[in-house]
Amino acid sequence: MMLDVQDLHAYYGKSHVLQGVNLNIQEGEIVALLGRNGVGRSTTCKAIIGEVPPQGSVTFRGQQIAGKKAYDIARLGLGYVPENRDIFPGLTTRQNLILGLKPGQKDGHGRWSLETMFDMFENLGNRADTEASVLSGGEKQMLTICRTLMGDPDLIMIDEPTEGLAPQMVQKVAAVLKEIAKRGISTLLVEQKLDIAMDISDRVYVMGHGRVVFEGTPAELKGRNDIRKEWLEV
Amino acid sequence: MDLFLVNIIDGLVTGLLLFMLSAGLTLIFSMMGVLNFAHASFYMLGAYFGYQISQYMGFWIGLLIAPLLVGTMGAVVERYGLRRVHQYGHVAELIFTFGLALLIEEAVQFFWGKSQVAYFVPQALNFPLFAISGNAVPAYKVFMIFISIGIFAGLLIVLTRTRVGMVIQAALSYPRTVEALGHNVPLVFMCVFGVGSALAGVAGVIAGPVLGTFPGMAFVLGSIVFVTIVIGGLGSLWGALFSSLLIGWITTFAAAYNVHFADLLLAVGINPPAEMATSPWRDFWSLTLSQVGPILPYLLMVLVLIFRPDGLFRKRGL
Amino acid sequence: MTETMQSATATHRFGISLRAALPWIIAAFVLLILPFVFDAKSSITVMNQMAITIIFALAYNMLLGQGGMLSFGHAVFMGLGGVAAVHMMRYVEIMGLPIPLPLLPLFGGIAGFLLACVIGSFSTRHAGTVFAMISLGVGELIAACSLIFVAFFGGEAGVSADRTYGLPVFGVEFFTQTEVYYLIATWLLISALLMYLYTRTPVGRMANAVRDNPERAEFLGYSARWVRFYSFIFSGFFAGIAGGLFAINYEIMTTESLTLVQSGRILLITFLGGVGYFCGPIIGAIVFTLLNTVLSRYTDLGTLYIGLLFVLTVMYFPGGLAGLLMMHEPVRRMRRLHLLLRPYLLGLVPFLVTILGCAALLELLFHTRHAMPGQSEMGLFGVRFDSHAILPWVIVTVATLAGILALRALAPALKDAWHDANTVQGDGA
Amino acid sequence: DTIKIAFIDPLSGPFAATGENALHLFQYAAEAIVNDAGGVLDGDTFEIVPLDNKISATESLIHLQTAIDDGVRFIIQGQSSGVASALLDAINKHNRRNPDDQVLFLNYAAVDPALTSSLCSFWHFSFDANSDLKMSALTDVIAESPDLTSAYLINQDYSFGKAVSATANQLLAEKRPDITIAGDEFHPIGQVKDFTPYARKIVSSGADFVITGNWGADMFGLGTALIANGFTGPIYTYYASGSGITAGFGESGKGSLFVISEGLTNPPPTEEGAAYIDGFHAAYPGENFLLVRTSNVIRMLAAAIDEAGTATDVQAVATALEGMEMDGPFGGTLYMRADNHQLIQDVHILAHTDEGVTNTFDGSPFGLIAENTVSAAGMDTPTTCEMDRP
Amino acid sequence: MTAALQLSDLHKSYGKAQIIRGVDLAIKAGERHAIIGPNGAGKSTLFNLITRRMAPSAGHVALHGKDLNGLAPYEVTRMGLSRSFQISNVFHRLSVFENVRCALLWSMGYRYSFWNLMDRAPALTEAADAIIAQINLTKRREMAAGFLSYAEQRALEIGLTIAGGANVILLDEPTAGMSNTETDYIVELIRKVTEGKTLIVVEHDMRVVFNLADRISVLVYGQIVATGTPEEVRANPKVQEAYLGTAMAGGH
Ligand SMILES: Nc1ncnc2c1ncn2[C@@H]1O[C@H](COP(=O)(O)OP(=O)(O)OP(=O)(O)O)[C@@H](O)[C@H]1O
Ligand SMILES: Nc1ncnc2c1ncn2[C@@H]1O[C@H](COP(=O)(O)OP(=O)(O)OP(=O)(O)O)[C@@H](O)[C@H]1O
Ligand SMILES: CC(C)C[C@H](N)C(=O)O
Ligand SMILES: [Mg+2]
Ligand SMILES: [Mg+2]
Repeated sequence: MMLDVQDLHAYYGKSHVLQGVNLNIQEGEIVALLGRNGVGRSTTCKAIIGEVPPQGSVTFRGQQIAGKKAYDIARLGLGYVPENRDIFPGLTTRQNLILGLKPGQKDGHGRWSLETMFDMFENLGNRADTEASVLSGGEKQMLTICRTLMGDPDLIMIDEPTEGLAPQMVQKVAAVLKEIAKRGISTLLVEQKLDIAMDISDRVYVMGHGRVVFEGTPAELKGRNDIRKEWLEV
Repeated sequence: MDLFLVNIIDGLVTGLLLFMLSAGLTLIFSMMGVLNFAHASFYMLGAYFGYQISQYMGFWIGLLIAPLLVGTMGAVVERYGLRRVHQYGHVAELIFTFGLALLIEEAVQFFWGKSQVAYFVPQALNFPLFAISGNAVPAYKVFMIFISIGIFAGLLIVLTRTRVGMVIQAALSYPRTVEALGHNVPLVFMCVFGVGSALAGVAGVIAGPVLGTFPGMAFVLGSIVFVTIVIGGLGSLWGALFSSLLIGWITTFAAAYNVHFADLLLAVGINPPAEMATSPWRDFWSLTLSQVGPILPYLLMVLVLIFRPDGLFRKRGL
Repeated sequence: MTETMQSATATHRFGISLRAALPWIIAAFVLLILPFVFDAKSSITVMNQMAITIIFALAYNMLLGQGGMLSFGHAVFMGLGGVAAVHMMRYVEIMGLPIPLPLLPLFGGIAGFLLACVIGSFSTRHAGTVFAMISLGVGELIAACSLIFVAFFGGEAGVSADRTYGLPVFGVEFFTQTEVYYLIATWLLISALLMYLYTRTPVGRMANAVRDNPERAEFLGYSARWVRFYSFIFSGFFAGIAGGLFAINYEIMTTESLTLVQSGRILLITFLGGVGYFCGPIIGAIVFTLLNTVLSRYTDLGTLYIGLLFVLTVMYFPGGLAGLLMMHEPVRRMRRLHLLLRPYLLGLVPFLVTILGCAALLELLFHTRHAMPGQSEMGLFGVRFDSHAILPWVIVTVATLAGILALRALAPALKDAWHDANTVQGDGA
Repeated sequence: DTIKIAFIDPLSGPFAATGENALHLFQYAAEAIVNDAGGVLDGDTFEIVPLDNKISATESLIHLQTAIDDGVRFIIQGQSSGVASALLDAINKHNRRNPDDQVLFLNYAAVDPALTSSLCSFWHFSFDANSDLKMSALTDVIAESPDLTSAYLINQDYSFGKAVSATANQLLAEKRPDITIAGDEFHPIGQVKDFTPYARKIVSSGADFVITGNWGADMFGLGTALIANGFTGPIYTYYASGSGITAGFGESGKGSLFVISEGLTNPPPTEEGAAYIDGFHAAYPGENFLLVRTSNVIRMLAAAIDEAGTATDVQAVATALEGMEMDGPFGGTLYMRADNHQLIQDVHILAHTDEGVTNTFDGSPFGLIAENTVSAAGMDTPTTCEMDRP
Repeated sequence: MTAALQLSDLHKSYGKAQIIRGVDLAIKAGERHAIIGPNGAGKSTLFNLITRRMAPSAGHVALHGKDLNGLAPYEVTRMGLSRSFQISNVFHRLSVFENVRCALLWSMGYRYSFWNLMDRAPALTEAADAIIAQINLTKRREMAAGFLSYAEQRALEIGLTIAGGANVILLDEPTAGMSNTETDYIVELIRKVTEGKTLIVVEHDMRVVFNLADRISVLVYGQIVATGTPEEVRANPKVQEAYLGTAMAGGH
């Protein structure tokens, strides 16, 4: 078991956003987290990585990580791609990628290197020394994903990776995600585009009202019209 | 001509002294975004610590230990004060350092009194190294030049050869995301603040004996260091060096030559008012260059900001 | 955030309601009777000072709080306004112009306004650090020029004039402090009301928007620069008014009223009160002036306490004193303030003991270090004793420790009470 | 009863050191001269109320108002002539508008001559020799040193500094027309961080002596820079002593540093004076006994109050002070001129040295010893003061 | 009749990098035009050039026949052009209501007025509330915009853009980050509020594009490679290759 989340709660001030989330991810698995806008999917990721103070139990490879500092969690091998892209302004594309490396980690020693990134997304290669804040929306999206991969995580949580990507690129990202899984990396995918999520994930969770309301394989979800009606559509 | 050369050297020393202060502030202000008004206070602490230690163990040990002490204090201030305040934004940080500057000044007065303390140039360096047509150049000045160059080189290496600069800059906009990438941002901030303060401490130990060690010494330099790093362009070490030297030379030469504005006015064909004593313009006629010397840096800064808001050296051009 | 709250309640009524006018009526009434309540001469002196500071702080907050412009040179406008008013006073006296004294602050305001127009024309092009540093540079420049141009600024001695130049207004000649008080109070009320109304106008609102996101404002049709410029010149105007009142009150303007120290002070005062609230600067000015008067009278460590106050405020109440009060607003609206009353009262005593105890420790320390030999007697809180004896130290230390322990013991209860007061029954999301 | 005397001077900020020293001197004077001797009138004691004006005129006026509201009738101030003239203006107005609680201004150090000429006031008394008187004494001495031929004047850019320069020019021209003025310069007050360029300029101008009215950090900075850069001639100053300056110069100032001031303390000419100094050092160990005039202020005020028989009717006290004459324990006779309220006393040119010094400064072995004395300096100079008397 | 928006030979380069390489495009008044193209093709840059967020290296943009060169963004906005941003660009510390009200001010004629009190302008409040209702944020009316969830901020972004009632509206990926049903709703909303107005939209979601647009331009590598009706564009092999990818071409 890579990640096991039990009865996770989180608050923003007084509003109780996560009200007992349970989910788990096995080694090499792609798990999608679905739900309507604003149900707390991003918050779930933030609570796991420690950006939002979590209450409840979060274990990563059997080790309790709830309450740990974000950088310690990251060093354990958990990667997180935030939804807002959070490109570091003032730094170039290359520097942004280098910051993905953990302290002490050298480029090229992990599963990924600058080279592989630039090969995979040639847009980034073309703009390697441009200040990253001027990149196009899609390029920024690629950059955030790559930046997290540079840290060589064993589990990666990606918040809406295909947002703002052109159809071609969406397919590319889907392929990359599969490739990631092949290399034994687990993925928690927060996705809005149902078709892609269903296509590439092994299992899906559906969230509603701060809880997980459905758990199963994509095929099972396809068969559950009630769930889709109630929790995925307006 | 000889006097010119001597003034060049004097200006260089003044500029480099300013650089030592602004190097630390460049580190803190431009990288962490903290408008640290207490920076000059750390400089003052450096001087006083240096003085106190030199009473027992001599100047050189003081030069070694005082900056360490000041650096530690800086780190502690960051850890238990600034870090808390950081989340409330720049104005809050500024107020915090303002308050801190007040506290440090009070503390200094509490321990060392309100008068100037007898902190002097070490005997080993207290001799004129050479003279240019009767104008002595003290060995201590040459020593100051070397220390400043050393600091500059050291900082340049740290900033270009390590990821520290990048981490800080990234953390300014998205601290959480940087942490999620595995960087211990609070620790880095603490260290940077500590190092910046320590640099101010070095400047204090070195400048204390020449510029005087008294409780008002921080206030005197308080705003000019900001001017320096702003002119140079925030975040640019080269910029800080350049503008320090520029200001050093401007102020030195302004004071060194007697230029009367009256001559200028006459030269452009303006006649002096008949009733000089009661004329509202009389101040222009008695104005000299050395009078306006100290405000030239401010004028320069305003002009630079109007025409090149990023400073003379482009942003982030280490 | 209160801005949103205020607008929320305000938007449902149109027209002047009694409720909206009530605070102003109360304020006017309070200003009217204050000199009768505190009728000592010295309190009137302090109140005059306070009122002037309030206007200045409110003007400053038009920039900082409303427009997000951090200025290190705002004293320049107040100073210049004051100098202009003094010169005007002299001209009026010499030339016998028919301008009654109560109108004089207007000239200060106009001077501040004109200077702001000039400086604002280039400084408001940018916000953030660039603006802050231009304000620092311009402030220092003008302050330095004020020393050089003696003909206008009067050099070290400053310029002075006589406010009792004649032209009695309804028989009042402004001989006494009380007469001046009512003049200042009137201007305070007018200026505060105008500045408050300004926050409710379209430009005032856009100032907030530009503070948050100048670029987006531009794409809504507003030039960020012009919006800033408006805030800047109005702020300059009211700072000038404050300067004019200052000139009337003290009948002198010196160059140090233009310096960085004064600019820094108003920044501290405004922040202490709370930049996010209209009433913040008012609270800040009142508290700071009082504190300054009291401390400078009773202790040598005034600056230390003030420094500590700022450091602690910024660390624990970044919203300033107004922010602290406003924290209770939701509770008040739910009519649950009574839940907090008991724990507050309980906590008050140990709190005061702790604060005073710490202060006493500092005073003792200071006294033992700085007292002359043989003069070990010191007075503290009205008690006289020997600072070199062990007993006072023991008493003070024990009291302080007791205070701290009591506070710690009470803290959980206080937290619970706060939580209780803030939770709405039967609330889901 | 206590008679409250407000002391309005800087007690914090860059000029705190001198302010605090002066405060202690006044506090000691009040104790030693008045309170320990049974007080004035029938046992009323003096209390010095310290009010920190941060050397700001405005701050001073604020304190003035509060002090008056608290029933203070005597104001002491001295640091900076700028502040003094502002205070004087305010006090004039106050006394005119409030005949019931008028106050007196006892000025112990602000020496801009305007204060006793064009600005002179019935309510103001100057206990220090004004800068003209001092300059006249100094130029008398210079007139007798034929080897001094070229002068450099450097002063702070404000009323007092300008007064020093103007009078020096005028008097040197009168008394020694052969002396050339190699430079006559003003620098911004309290702003120059490093005086090296000025020193270079002075050295290369070929001047063989310097006259400066600089004080505080400006004095120290200028002096050290001059000596470090090889200036060897005499430096005539108004304020190069105490507050760390004496210790700062130490050996290097010997033979080149001179101060124009009042009062002999090395040794004091009377037993009483010696005892007074010892008493001060016992009460305030480690502090400098400077500013002899502080004792004159208290002594003459006490005498005037006794003579007037009141401490509340300051008009009577002022009248008593006018023309008062007494012998001071530090030499010479003190005489308060009635026509301009300027105290006439002996003025000395004192040399910075460590030989034969008993009253040392800053914990160093150095102090000031009189080299020349001009007695009753300026006794019969004409005055332009036109005083409004109530 | 002059085109609502006319781009002629527009170029933009940063140093050596040429981003826009000669774009000519005319958009008729009342037309709904979509711009599609791969990531980094220069779509947002094109928007930035049109709205004068940055100046073109060469070429002209004309709005209703008036050349925009040399104008500032706010001047362009005042001419009745309004845009949204790809990455939400709202007033973070102001409430949702304040955000929308600010967007209404200029167009409702308030300008730099400091003699009007906003509390006393019922029309303003009502108009703002109507917009908020349209973008489904009534429940969040008093919340600071910075605290909204990602999709809510996107909705607010659209609200700000349409509030002013501009007659030329540029939307940069309006539905990014929204769920399918949200998207459908927003597309309907856009259709409704842009009735009779000129709309230019950049979008990667082909459902939106084909649903909304009268005409489509395909921007690849800074140049327009095809312009036409949805059917024409979909059938264009160049477009299929460069953008849609084989999978999409057959779909829908
Ligand atoms: N900082 C915050 N303060 C207060 N409330 C917040 C904050 N951040 C998010 N919320 C609220 O928490 C809820 C969940 O937010 P979250 O970002 O987790 O949603 P999401 O499921 O990721 O939605 P989306 O698809 O819009 O990204 C939202 O209703 C949002 O308004
Ligand atoms: N200042 C700049 N310097 C260099 N390159 C830049 C600059 N600004 C933008 N670019 C580059 O221009 C290209 C076009 O960017 P633009 O944002 O217009 O793309 P886009 O078509 O909107 O793509 P997306 O669909 O991903 O948002 C990108 O490759 C970007 O990196
Ligand atoms: C105390 C002195 C330094 C004051 C100075 N003599 C002045 O008149 O300004
Ligand atoms: Mg989300
Ligand atoms: Mg784009």
